[in-house]
Amino acid sequence: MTASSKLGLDFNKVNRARELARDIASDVQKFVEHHTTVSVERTICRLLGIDGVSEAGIPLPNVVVDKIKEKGLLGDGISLYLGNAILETGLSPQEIAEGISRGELDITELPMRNVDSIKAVLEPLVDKSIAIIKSNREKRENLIARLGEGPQPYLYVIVATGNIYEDVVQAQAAARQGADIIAVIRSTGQSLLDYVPYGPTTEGFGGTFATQENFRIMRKALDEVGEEVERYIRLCNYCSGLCMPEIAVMGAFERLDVMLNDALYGILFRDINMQRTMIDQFFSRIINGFVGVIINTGEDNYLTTADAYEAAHTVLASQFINEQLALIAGIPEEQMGLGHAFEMNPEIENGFLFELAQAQLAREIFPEAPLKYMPPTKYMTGNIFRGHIQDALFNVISIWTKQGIQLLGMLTEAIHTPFMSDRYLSIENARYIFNNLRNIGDEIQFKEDGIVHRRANQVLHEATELLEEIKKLGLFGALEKGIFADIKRSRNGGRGLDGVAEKTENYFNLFIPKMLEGEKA
Amino acid sequence: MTASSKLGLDFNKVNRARELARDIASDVQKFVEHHTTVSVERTICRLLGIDGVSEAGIPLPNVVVDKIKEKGLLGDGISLYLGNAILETGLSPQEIAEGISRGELDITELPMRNVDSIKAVLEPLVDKSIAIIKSNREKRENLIARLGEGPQPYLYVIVATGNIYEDVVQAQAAARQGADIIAVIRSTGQSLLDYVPYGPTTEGFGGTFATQENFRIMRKALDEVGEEVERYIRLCNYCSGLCMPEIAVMGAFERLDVMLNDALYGILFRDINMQRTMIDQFFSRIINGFVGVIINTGEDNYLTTADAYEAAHTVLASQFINEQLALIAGIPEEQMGLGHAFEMNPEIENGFLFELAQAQLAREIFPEAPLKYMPPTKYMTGNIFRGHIQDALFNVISIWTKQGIQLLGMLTEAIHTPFMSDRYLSIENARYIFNNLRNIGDEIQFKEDGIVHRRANQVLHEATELLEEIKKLGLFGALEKGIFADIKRSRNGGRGLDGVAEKTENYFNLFIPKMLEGEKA
Amino acid sequence: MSGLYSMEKRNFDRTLNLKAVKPYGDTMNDGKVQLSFTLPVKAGPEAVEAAKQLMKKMGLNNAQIVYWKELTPGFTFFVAYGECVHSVDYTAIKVPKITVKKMSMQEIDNFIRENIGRKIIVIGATTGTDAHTVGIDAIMNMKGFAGHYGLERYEMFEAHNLGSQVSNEEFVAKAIELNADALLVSQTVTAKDAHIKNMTELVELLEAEGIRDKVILIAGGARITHELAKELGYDAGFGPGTFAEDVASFIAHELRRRIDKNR
Amino acid sequence: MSGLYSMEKRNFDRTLNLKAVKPYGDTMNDGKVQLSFTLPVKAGPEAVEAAKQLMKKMGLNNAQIVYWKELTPGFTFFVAYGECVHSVDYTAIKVPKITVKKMSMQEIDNFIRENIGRKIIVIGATTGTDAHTVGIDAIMNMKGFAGHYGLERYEMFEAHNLGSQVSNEEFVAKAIELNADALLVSQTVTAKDAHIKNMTELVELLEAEGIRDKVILIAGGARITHELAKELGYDAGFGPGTFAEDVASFIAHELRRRIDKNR
Ligand code: B12
Ligand code: B12
Ligand SMILES: Cc1ncc(COP(=O)(O)O)c(C=O)c1O
Ligand SMILES: Cc1ncc(COP(=O)(O)O)c(C=O)c1O
Repeated sequence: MTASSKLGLDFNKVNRARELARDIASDVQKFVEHHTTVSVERTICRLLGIDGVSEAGIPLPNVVVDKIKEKGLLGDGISLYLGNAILETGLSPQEIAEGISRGELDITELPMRNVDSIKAVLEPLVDKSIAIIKSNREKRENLIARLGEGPQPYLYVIVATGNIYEDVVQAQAAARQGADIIAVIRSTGQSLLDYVPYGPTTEGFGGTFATQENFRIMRKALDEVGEEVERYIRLCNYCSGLCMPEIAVMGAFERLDVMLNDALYGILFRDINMQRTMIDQFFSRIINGFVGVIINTGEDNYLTTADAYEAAHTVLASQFINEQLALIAGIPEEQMGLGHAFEMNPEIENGFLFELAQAQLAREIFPEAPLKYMPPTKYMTGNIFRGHIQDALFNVISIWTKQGIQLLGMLTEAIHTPFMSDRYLSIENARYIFNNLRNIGDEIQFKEDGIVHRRANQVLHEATELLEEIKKLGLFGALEKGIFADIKRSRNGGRGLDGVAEKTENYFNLFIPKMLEGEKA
Repeated sequence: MTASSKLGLDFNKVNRARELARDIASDVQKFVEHHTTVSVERTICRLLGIDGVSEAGIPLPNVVVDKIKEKGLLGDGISLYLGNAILETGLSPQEIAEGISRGELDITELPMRNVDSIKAVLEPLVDKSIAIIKSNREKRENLIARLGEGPQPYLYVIVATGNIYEDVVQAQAAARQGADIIAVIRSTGQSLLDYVPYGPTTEGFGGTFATQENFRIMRKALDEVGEEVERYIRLCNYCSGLCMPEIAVMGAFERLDVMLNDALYGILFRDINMQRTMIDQFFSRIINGFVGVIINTGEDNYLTTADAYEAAHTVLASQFINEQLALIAGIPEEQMGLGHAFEMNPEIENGFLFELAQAQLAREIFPEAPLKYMPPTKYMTGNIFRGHIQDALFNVISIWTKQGIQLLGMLTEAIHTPFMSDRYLSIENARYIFNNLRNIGDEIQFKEDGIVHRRANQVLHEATELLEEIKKLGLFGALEKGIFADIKRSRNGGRGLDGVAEKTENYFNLFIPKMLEGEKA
Repeated sequence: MSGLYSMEKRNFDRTLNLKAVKPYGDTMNDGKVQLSFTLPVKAGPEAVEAAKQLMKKMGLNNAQIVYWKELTPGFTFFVAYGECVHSVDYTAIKVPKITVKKMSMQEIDNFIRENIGRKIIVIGATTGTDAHTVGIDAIMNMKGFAGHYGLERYEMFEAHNLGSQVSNEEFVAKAIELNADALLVSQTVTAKDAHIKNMTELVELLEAEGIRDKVILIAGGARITHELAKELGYDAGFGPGTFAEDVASFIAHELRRRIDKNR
Repeated sequence: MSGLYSMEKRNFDRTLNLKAVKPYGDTMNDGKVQLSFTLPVKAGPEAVEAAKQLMKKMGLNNAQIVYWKELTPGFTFFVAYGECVHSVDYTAIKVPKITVKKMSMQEIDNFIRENIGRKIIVIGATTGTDAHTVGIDAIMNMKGFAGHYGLERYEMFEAHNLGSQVSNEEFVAKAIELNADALLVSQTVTAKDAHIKNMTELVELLEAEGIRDKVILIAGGARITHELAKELGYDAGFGPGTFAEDVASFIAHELRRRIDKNR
């Protein structure tokens, strides 16, 4: 037993698990490095200043990238063709995109200049983007320094009216009630779209479309209310689905602070092709890391289909892997909102003690990470009164084990996306409990070799064994076997595989090295 | 620090406090032993078989006792006159009472026989009553042995429709949902009545009158539903106010299992004269002790007028005193439902830890007592959603510190006496939490010298100091100074003093020695 | 077709109209209301249908019974959501209100010194069988409530707190004896409308004694509103969150008004 | 007088009358209902009055606003209790119900062997953009749900689970390809009535393809009732707590009925 562990954890085992995860992640990374996707290339377009839609309403980044894809040139990367076109036409990327969209320009047909000169002409554009993003990061830091921020666990609530303007009303109300993070849930269909909608939107189902304009509207509203409540209010969206890196860059431009960002979620729950989304994830995480976004991973979702007691170790194993994948993309621990959830069947005797063990386990293994803790959802029912106390116990565990981000449970979880009053009641619930139990984590010890100790060590043990197995199978192999969330996915199935290409020797992406470096600086 | 204390309590201090309380109680007892009251004498009438009402609707025990009181003979005790009348008239006590009520008989005018012969004629009647009560105790024990009972903390709920028949519907519903104890709240006015109403009643305010017939109706209903749910369901009522011992004996006849029974409550919250109610309490507790009733004391109420953080030690001091007063009346620890309450302002930072300290403190100091734990009431508001989670935290502390009787909090506490659905939601709340946290008490330790330790030791210290002071003042003096509940009462003020008389040398009460003996057997 | 479920597109107007205010869930005028209630029928599809029909009668469309549970044979509890068809004209609402400007203890004492020129005599009590004193104590006792001193602390009030469980007869007798300017009645127990009965009886008694017009009659308590008090024939009513200043200002101004009127 | 508070003695009849069922708090026919809702107005006595008037319109007497809180400027949340004047004739309620007797897996397989004589082909999917699969999996997957095996385990069913996010077009194409006897549609997302649109579209598509009558069309999900499904043109609807047996019995009996009819 190590002195620093309240759970009597064997940290040799933790180290072993971490090593295994590192191997699993580098294995994936080998694959990722040799590939690109339409979404990655569209992201580069956006970073180079391309925005807006064609007359037919198609986003210009899509218009541009589709051009090279049609010709089978995706593997060369868009940078080459765009840079070349700049040199050839003297136009800006945006003008080039508009030209393509009007059918006046075919960038694949232009004479090809020397790669170094192409890179050179792109360099200032790249630097400009990098500077904008950096300044957003600084702006956030300054605002937090000036306004302050709520203590952890941050109170995280969602808004999901489908209408960005209505969302603003809800979001500001929540901030005034004490919320620290506002997440704008996306419309049900969006993650399967292979483009990002454009402009302000008012018609989503169960959520509001993620568009750059919507980001801007909400950012402004939260900045305003932040001044009013004298607390920086973080904005969160979903960097997942078929447009992971594009959303990352939109978020970087509009100063989002938190992003759900996990390829595994897309694979398992959206049936997105695993190759496609692992490649997308890498670039999206580089951007998120660089702009200082806290990413949230989606392990909590496993427990909506698998049983929380039985499958607890799969959550931990996945956190280990996500940690390593994030590190590769330059995300520091302080930005890793690794996910887990309070999803044990409420009928289980001593279920609370098992949840406590799991939450404390995550806390001790990832001490610097602002862990994202998800509320009960699966066992929430239409009995809103009981639901409210399930959420209360969830809040008790969170303050006890010092979680980072508390995704507030709603008493109406089983019924509808939150009403303004539901959010108020949830915030009140969390604030009451966090204050009333403030220092319980420092005050209380677990009995040696008791239920909590034994459970934590068992989960760690099982997670390590699972990682051994995944290492043998490879991550893709493990997904094919249905190891996570009881869901099986095939390597070549699911959506978006046709947007993947192997990089040619012509390929380059000027942003990655700069961002990875900037990260370290 | 004693090994057995989770709080690092100094048990020398506990012993010292207990000694002080013993002295305080014997001091009171000295006064009590030299006095009797109308209610004590009416109780003897009831024990001797007098029941029913006069044509004017006055209970016959009142008719009989008022007779000797009018004549200034109360200090002789009713036993003398009744026994003498039996010898003289050959009538039964009931016939004698009816005679008095019709104005045909004046028991104070009869020639007075020798005391030994009077006692002798009463003896078989006394034995008969004692036998009935004993058989009720055995019946309870047999039922519990056959049907079983819920685990502690017992789920205790109130019914309070004002109508005994409607109460039955509510009570049976609650038992089916899991309640272990049903308390029939009394109508607001009853405790100030110097008689016990008669027959079944359907018109109470905020509660239902305590009558022997109502006891019988409810007892039958609970026995029925007990068979159905295969659990003995305990019945509770209020042995307080101006008729303490009468209600005790009615409860003994109808097999009630739990009785709120605390003179201090009546003094402070009902402005009942302290001399009167201390005398009444003694006899009522003897009866309760003998029939195996668990008494509930009312310290929790202090915190509705005084502040729970500031006045926590007054609760503990009062528990010490009530323990000693109960021991004198032959009540074993297993029947002492000493009261305390979860009444800390919910806005206090770490308030939960202070509550935890207090509940654990009571648990360790009174290890055998089925502690009665009262829910939040003072800080309950019309916000029923928040109220439900205040009740949830209360349930958490109860299962954690192994309380005996959990008086379930209702989400509608600030609004109305419980609806059937309120009770359901509360029982669900408690059952969920008790099951989900079942073994938390065995699992968790408090940090040495942490917030919980310090708070517990501070409260113990303050309680001991307070007991030193009370010992100096005497209990009556302390009540005059407003030490409990911030309420001052004068020795000769309040209701019911005119029902008190000093015993003459003729006085005898044949029940007390038999019951105290039976207790020990 | 039960007609309970409307399939028409609900393209309601999403702008706020204060002349027709509707409940709000997450979109203006969506009408969303949460309910819970018990029906004395056994659980089952018929019970659910009964609950929906009841909601329909209340004017709640698209009734969703999101939870139900038989509490005991023959009684079923429901949690439900619906969309309210009714609206309220907010612009037409007039609520009787105590309009007196709020002053501090010192300002009030000064006001009385200048305008009345003598101490105001006030008696207070919790009447009937009601034993709740925390409310009346908050207003009257020296130490007051939440940092606001009670009337006993005011230099220009002579305050008598009779405590609780005071019968209306005793209370009126005391008012006459002390020649009180204002009577403060606290009522907490409202079960079976106990407070209504009790408060009405007091007014009748004061009228019978011919002193109703000689006193400022004030009621207070958790379920007392100014509106209700006025309906019952009181001069004012005070609910939760009242402090001594509120009552003291009202009494001082009202007494001054009466003195002026009688000149 | 606002008239909101009735001072008449409420001597209502306290016996249960199934022809006029009312909500129950703690006394038969007391009509007690709990509500919570938000109004888009700022907090204050006018807001409380507006809330009461709204309740009055719903037929809720003696409205008690027991809590209110301004959630954000211009939006006030209320918790309230009232006494419902409406009642429902419980004896007149007729709910469309699936009347098929429930059988075990083995009984169903035997029934099919004897009455249909071949495997029943079933396809299932969560359609539209809905990605919730737990419900349809509970019915179809081998391992089933809460100890009840899914259709894949039945010997006399050929079950195809297409998963989620299946467009109605794909679904219908697959139905034709496999010559399905029964189509199982799961719908969980109901925000903005997404399920209504989606389910209606499927019926239209089946009709356009001319195969609506050739299949047994079944919907299910947390907010699906048999009644709603019937309204939308489905043969049956199944809500929370459904097991594979329920669906399997229905399909087997319905198919048998159709075969008999077509003889
Ligand atoms: C404390 C309390 C008690 C204490 C009272 C101690 C005491 N000395 O007062 C004790 C434990 C003794 C008690 C007993 C009972 N109680 Co009690 N009690 C409460 C409780 C928890 C809090 C009330 C309180 O003190 N509020 C705090 C004060 C400051 O608020 P307030 O009274 O509203 O006062 C403010 C304003 O209203 C106003 N105000 C009040 N009076 C006046 C007067 C004037 C003139 C003015 C200007 C202003 C004013 O100013 C005050 C300050 O802002 C409530 C539940 C709750 N959370 O509300 C139940 C509650 C009031 N009790 C209730 C009941 C039924 C009882 C009993 C009758 C139960 C029984 N049958 O045994 C008993 C008996 C008492 C009796 N005969 O009246 C019910 C009433 C139900 C109803 N609607 O009728 C409640 C709601 C609990 C419940 N759900 O059952 N109770
Ligand atoms: C698990 C879950 C998820 C999982 C789904 C995993 C998966 N593979 O299915 C994940 C995390 C992926 C998820 C995501 C989302 N979810 Co979700 N989710 C839930 C949750 C917690 C439980 C649903 C569930 O599994 N129930 C258990 C099953 C067994 O019950 P059931 O579906 O009712 O099935 C039974 C019966 O209905 C019936 N049945 C069901 N289908 C069928 C079909 C047939 C033919 C038959 C006969 C019977 C039948 O039989 C089943 C067994 O008895 C609910 C909240 C809740 N507690 O209900 C929210 C909930 C359904 N989700 C919701 C939302 C909005 C989403 C998102 C759209 C949010 C977003 N914008 O990102 C996303 C995206 C998904 C999408 N596009 O659809 C909302 C829906 C709101 C509404 N009323 O429209 C809910 C209510 C939560 C909320 N309050 O916001 N979710
Ligand atoms: C990691 C992650 N990404 C994305 C989402 C949302 O999914 P989508 O926007 O694809 O509906 C979730 C849902 O909780 C999630 O956990
Ligand atoms: C010890 C005790 N006795 C009696 C009562 C009830 O009082 P009464 O019946 O006098 O209204 C209480 C109230 O909680 C109590 O705690």
